Amino acid sequence: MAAMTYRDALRQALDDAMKEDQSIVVMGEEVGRYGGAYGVTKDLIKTHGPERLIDTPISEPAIIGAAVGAAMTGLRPIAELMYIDFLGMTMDQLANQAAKIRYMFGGQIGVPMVLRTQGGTGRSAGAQHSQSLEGWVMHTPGLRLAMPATVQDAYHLLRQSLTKPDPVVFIEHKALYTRKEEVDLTSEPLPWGKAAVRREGGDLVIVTYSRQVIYALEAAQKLAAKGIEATVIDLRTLNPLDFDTVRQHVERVGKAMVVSEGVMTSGVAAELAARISEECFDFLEQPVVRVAGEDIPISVSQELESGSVPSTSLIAEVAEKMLS
Amino acid sequence: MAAMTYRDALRQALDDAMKEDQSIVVMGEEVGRYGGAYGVTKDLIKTHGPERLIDTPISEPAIIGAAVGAAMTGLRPIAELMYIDFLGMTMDQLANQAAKIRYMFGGQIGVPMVLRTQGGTGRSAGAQHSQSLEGWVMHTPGLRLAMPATVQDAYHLLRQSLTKPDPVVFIEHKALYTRKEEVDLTSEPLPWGKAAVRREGGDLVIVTYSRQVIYALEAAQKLAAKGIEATVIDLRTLNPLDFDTVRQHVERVGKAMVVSEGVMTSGVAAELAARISEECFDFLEQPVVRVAGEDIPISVSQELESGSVPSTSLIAEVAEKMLS
Amino acid sequence: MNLKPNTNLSSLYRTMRRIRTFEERVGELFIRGQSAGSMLHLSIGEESSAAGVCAVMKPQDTFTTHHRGHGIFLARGADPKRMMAEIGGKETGYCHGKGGSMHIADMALGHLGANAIVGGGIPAVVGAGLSSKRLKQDSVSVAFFGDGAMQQGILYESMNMAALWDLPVLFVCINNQYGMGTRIDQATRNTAFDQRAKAFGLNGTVVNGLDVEEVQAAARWLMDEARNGKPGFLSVEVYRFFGHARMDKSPYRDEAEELEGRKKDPVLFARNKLIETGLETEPALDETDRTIAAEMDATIDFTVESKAPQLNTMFRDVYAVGEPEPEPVRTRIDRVLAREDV
Amino acid sequence: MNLKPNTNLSSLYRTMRRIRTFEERVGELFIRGQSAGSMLHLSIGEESSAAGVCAVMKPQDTFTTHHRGHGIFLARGADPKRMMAEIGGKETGYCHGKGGSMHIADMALGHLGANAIVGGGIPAVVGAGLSSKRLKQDSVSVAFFGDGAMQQGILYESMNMAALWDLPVLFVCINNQYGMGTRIDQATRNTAFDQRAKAFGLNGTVVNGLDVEEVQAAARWLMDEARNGKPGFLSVEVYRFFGHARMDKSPYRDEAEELEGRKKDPVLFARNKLIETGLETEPALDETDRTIAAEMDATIDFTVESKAPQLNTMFRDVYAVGEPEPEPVRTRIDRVLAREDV
Ligand SMILES: Cc1ncc(C[n+]2csc(CCOP(=O)(O)OP(=O)(O)O)c2C)c(N)n1
Ligand SMILES: Cc1ncc(C[n+]2csc(CCOP(=O)(O)OP(=O)(O)O)c2C)c(N)n1
Ligand SMILES: [Mg+2]
Ligand SMILES: [Mg+2]
Repeated sequence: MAAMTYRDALRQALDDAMKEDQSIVVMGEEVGRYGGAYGVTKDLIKTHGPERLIDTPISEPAIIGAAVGAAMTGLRPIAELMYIDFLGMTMDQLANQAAKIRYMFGGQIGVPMVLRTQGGTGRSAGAQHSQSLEGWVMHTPGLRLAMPATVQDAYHLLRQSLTKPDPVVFIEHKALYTRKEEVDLTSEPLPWGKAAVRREGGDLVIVTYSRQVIYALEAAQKLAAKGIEATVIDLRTLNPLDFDTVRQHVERVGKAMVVSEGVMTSGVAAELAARISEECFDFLEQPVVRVAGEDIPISVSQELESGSVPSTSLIAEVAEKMLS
Repeated sequence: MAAMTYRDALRQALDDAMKEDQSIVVMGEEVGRYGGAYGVTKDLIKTHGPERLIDTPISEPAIIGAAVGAAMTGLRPIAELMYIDFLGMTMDQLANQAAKIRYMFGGQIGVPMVLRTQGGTGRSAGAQHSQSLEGWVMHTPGLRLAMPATVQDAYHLLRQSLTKPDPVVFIEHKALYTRKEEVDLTSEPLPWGKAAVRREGGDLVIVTYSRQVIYALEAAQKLAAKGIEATVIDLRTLNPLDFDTVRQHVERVGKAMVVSEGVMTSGVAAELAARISEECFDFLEQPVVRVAGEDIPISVSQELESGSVPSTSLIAEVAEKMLS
Repeated sequence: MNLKPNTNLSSLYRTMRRIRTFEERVGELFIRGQSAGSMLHLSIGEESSAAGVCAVMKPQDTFTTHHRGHGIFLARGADPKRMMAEIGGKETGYCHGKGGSMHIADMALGHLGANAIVGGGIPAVVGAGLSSKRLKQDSVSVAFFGDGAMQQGILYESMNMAALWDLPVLFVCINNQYGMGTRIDQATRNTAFDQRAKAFGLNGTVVNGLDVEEVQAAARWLMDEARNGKPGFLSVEVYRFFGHARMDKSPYRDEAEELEGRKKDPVLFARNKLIETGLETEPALDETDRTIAAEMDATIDFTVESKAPQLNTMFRDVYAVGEPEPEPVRTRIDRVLAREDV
Repeated sequence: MNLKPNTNLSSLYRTMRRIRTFEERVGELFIRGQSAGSMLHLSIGEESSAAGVCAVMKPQDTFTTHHRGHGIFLARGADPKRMMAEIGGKETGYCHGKGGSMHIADMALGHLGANAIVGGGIPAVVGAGLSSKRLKQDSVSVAFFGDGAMQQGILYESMNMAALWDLPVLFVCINNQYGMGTRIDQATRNTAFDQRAKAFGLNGTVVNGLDVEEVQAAARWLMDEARNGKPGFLSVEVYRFFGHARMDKSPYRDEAEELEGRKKDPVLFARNKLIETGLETEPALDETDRTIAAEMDATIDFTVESKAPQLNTMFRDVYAVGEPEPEPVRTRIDRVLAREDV
């Protein structure tokens, strides 16, 4: 066990995977010499060279498109989008090409690429650099979707993503990079596609992912001090989605909250709430509550920014209301 | 009252609106001389001239971006995307620019544009020309979203869209263009943002929009022959969403089905099911059932295509199961 | 640049004739109501671009095409039966009826896929070029697209990357003068497309598509250069003989123009050249044409006799075999409604 | 093209000095922890592009900028206090704290908005050009962007449309040699950017940004042409004096290069020229600088004293006033949980 940051765990995963699999290349803006806008690929160019850490021009559609072509011809590319907010330029290459190629071509070939990016609020980066757009991805058949909350998962989910036969969108959270945890990277990882029960309690089940797992755990601790015991489920991957674990706990407890930083309407929070509501209908004592991003853009003002997405205090406040 | 097709009603709406409001221009691929890939703008160039029916190069991102700039400087552009499947190239201009400009700039200015497009299955057009991507739009704050099912609404919702101060995504259904109905275009239209109860029955509420309204009504008729009476709600606009109407009927009836042609996971069907489940919790006798597109791409084979989205028979079959 | 032809015109003629006849049969399939939909884009009039470029490709080379890609794939050596069956949406087709005319692909022949998104297949060749360079595949990857795609930004992003990274990539614009109903001069101010390629640091040239040997010569030069790391761009000037797709009667252009345009017939030109130069006799060519006609007739029968794919195959191939699969809507609904059993 | 300067260098100097001093204060605001975040991109070293181009714009003209747009907006006549307050995310800012440094806009001055998406603001000028032409506004719309955006496809789509439709549009690339840590020759093979514009049918030229009068002269020519329907492209060659944003110490370039690059100082160059040509004296310029310094100092005080926006303002301006509004999450949850009252 050693203390490590989320950023370093990601970097370690890239480094280890690239050593084991020579077909892996990283391509994106500033991934090489600069070491990544958030430092995730720092110095990797020294070990693996500029042929494998490929600095690209600022051409997001072509970055993703080139990764698709590379993945079809023998490489295992990691295409980096500096911010998930740039997804809008690339959804054609991602959703019409990467996601559909295996299907359209009758199973002849797959697109084993990873799209690494980061999202979320926390840096006063404004409306075009703070979004949580995983909802668009989850709504696109053919794309796997991983969103690590913990340092351990940052490492293992990225390693696992790099073994998958289909395109994986891997979304980091910009506010987690400096988070430090004790980790043992040599331990047996949880299987891909399996949710983690981060905490168990009999009063309420909180289903979430990415940074909101941290908030939910903090909230659960606050709640525990008031005698409320929450189960916190970290989904880890949204596609595949481990609904069995969710079902099991919701059926046991009877009360569920879903938390997502993405805007509430028609996104991940909606899917999770719909799914629990339909599959655990007879076990629910009250409606599933959605705690999610407001249906508004993100402001640059720190006050408005943090006020517009779920937080430890909002989760705790809502949980108390649910149990009062 | 006169019989008219959906296509002609749209055309009439454009024609009437352009006569009344000289600031309206239509810009898109083949909208002028060709008259639109599906004939909606046929001959409008003869009345309104090539300065107002602007044939563009095949440059979707710039078409939407140019419409944004035009809308900010005095025109009221209608940007046409020939297929909603091309949305992926334009989501940056749509979601990062059009949708957020009023907000980011503190309310100084809006983007009164309409993005007209068409979606859905029905023409063996394959994976990249048959999608229902309204889920991405509904998940984007700042965008209004209208999806007419009837000929009357094709006319009135388009007219109303052309008076709105904010960007409206207006999605037609490719399989409805040739549909004919008796309409009276001079009649008072339903208010913008109001759902229409197309049929009332006490056994089940079906909440849907666009072509699935037609299917739901056909299914309801089949069901009526078996003694099952369904209410069919046509949402007409997904943003704003008239949940009050939905609530009222679901609370009365206690059983709800939502139908969407978009893929099931994390899309419009999820939102509607989540919303009904949370807001009508105490009135639901059974889970809200989602009938939606399979979580797969669309095949060109007609059998696989029609088999992968909701149909009259699937709606009826599920309704019977719900009531058995 | 050496434009001296150095190939077998007979074989180029044969390739072009096969394309033309195949496309005629596609039209027939549609008329017989056996095609999957009406989005069928015929490459009649453009045969020289497919034949000329594919003739200089090596077995290890790869390519992507646009929506009007039947000819290119045939020139590359496709089985016309499996192509036609795919166009009919049948299970015997290249993609088992999932792709159709606009999404044919075949890894065995390096066909990385046709595309229904104008410009959508272009950046993939940059990636294939990267693979080639890094994995030493000695292959060139060729993107075929129409003049309409000259106005898609992703083309320039792709060209820029190919030039920056010295990739073995060739961009081929089949300039048939039209994007649907829009004549190329209605889509852009400057149609000297080679200037654009050169501005991004690529080799670039424009060639008249009437003479397939000229196309081939230009393609050979560019392909050789590309294989050595200098990417290129080729624009082949042809004329789209018929409407954009099967339903389009081309009301936006007049008959005089069409008649004039159809004079630019690369198949006829090659035929006449073969006869004039004494390389072939008219009867021999007639015999060639008859053999091809028979071969292509058979593609229709094959398609008509093939079955539609089984309904449950629709859940296959979304993800790789053995990976978690999508759950069918009916299964989900049945479970949700069967709750009384819990 | 007439490059003979025909303007008031003193006023250009003043504009450039104001920009430089303002940007220095932005750095200070950040150090004092009063800026909204660290995504602050200073235009020090690039003042000539803003001053030179804006000097030939007319009141009715419009423009968009990239993320490094403070200088352009100042040159256009912005109120530095409201700018600084916006950079601080305060309610007194141009956008009431919703936009920040990368999303400043002001309709009164024709500023259609800064953009945090590289290339994102470019196509809007095509639309503004359309409005101008159709509504006879006699305005030119100018897109300002960095050399990084030269590799964004949307630029070429926009150029193509502007040329095709003869729009009053000017594209201005501020080539500061870097996109973050990537030197321009690491992003493209051919940096003679005017070739690209010409290939799409626009006027195009590259100008050395050291001398603001040269920039202005080139801009005047292009602007005049644009107003008459021939769109243009101008690349101004400058050097980014400091890091990409406030946190970037530029480890990817060495000090020698930086020192050399900073010699290309348009503010200093103009100052020397004013003195050498006898248009201004050194003491007079010192006085000018002091006045500007005082003006810019005040922007910091204004910002520090301004309030953060009220939390409930976050629900405003998603849609127009009077239109259906977004429902706050708490309201929704309260209603859902208050069901026993129903
Ligand atoms: C991104 C995109 N935009 C528009 C279309 C609709 N469309 C299909 S083919 C076509 C014309 C293409 O012209 P060109 O590239 O010259 O190819 P051609 O059909 O002439 O072979 C258009 C506009 C599309 N399929 N994809
Ligand atoms: C679409 C997009 N891609 C990447 C970024 C991240 N990014 C912000 S600024 C920048 C460099 C831009 O360089 P340039 O256009 O030359 O402008 P400069 O910063 O030099 O003024 C990058 C890569 C972004 N904001 N938007
Ligand atoms: Mg064409
Ligand atoms: Mg730069």
